[in-house]
Amino acid sequence: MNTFVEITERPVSTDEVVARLANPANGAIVTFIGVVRGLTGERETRHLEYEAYPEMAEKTLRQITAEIYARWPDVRAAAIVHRVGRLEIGETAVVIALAAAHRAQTFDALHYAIDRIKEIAPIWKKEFWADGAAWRSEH
Amino acid sequence: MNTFVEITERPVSTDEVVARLANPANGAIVTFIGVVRGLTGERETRHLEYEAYPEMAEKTLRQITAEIYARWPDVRAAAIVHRVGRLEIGETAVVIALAAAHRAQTFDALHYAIDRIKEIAPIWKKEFWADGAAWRSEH
Amino acid sequence: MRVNVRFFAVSREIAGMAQQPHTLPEGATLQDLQAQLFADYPALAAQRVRFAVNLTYAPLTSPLHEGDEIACIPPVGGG
Amino acid sequence: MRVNVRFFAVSREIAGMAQQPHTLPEGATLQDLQAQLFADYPALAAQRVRFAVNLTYAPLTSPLHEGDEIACIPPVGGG
Repeated sequence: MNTFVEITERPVSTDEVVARLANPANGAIVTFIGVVRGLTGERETRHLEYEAYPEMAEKTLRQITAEIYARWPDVRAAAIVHRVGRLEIGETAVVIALAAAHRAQTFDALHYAIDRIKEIAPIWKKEFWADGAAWRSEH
Repeated sequence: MNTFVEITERPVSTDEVVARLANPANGAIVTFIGVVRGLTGERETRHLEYEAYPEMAEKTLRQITAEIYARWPDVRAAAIVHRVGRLEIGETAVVIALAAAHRAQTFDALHYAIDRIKEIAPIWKKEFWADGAAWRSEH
Repeated sequence: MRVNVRFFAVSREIAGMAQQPHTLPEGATLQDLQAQLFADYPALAAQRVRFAVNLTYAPLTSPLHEGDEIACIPPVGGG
Repeated sequence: MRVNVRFFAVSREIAGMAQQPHTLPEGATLQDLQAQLFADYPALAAQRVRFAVNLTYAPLTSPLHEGDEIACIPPVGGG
């Protein structure tokens, strides 16, 4: 199992995240890329700020990858990188990449990874609009 | 709808494919990255050669994106880039990227895209081993 | 009429070339062209080839026309 | 015993700081610390906060120990 997790203030490149999975046995890689949207409902977002509890967030992301390996044995490698700090519209907030020999199990596992991050990773998002700002959660 | 399809002899960067989808309304991007595996069953692959009927392959890929937009209206943008020529182990053969406001429909659509490419795109793969070579299809 | 036949992958290797002009009688169909190709290249008959006419998969009953581009499409394997 | 409390996101804004040492009687639980925090920062009680002890989510019945790092975790929203 090849695992890489990171909370970073730098821009996130999907190519660099995928490179963490490199292994000649992995033929299928699926990724989820979360990008800052300019519109949420009817409100125009100006920018976002992400904040994390970095030590616990990385531990949590590592735990999520362990859950995935246990549940989807075909998944052989996982990399999750989440950016924090101020992000502009169109910038990448998170990249999740999973690799397997074949793609069969990767989709369910990827779906699971996103759900679990939103559920348990200590990462917060504050939206800034023209007329205010608020912390946002999915719950 | 923002569509980009390409058959290329150059190395494929997921970041560059994803950049083709850029739109502030697209918050969720999923990608499938097909990578050359070093092992298929028990046999060690030395390298691969991909060949395409480029004009028809690009037309076919464009058709597949149209099918996806019709079937999954939330999918707003699609980019498919397939490499041809000689590829070494670990190199990227294909990147499929789909974007939507939210991720709900993107997974099914991505799955569909891969299936359809394997089914109808005029693209062929020849595997080279230590002791021979053969054209491979999924069927 | 004259049409252009393009070969790919295993069909290209069997034909020994990437393309070849063919002359067919007026009213000929894809089936007629297939018969001619299988006669010229018997190994091609063992492949499960499909045909495309002008970039679209076409049934064997399709009539052909002057200048058509016919592609000989062995089982595909992209992705 | 002394523990360190870390605040994040809306809890950091309510507390007006990112971390704060707290002194608690021996045998205190997370529930005792929560009561102290809610008394100090009433606005915190309106948030659905969870707590983590030493990087792991912990129930309010958890006993605390000298040197523990307690995090005040408002509803998360990563991804």
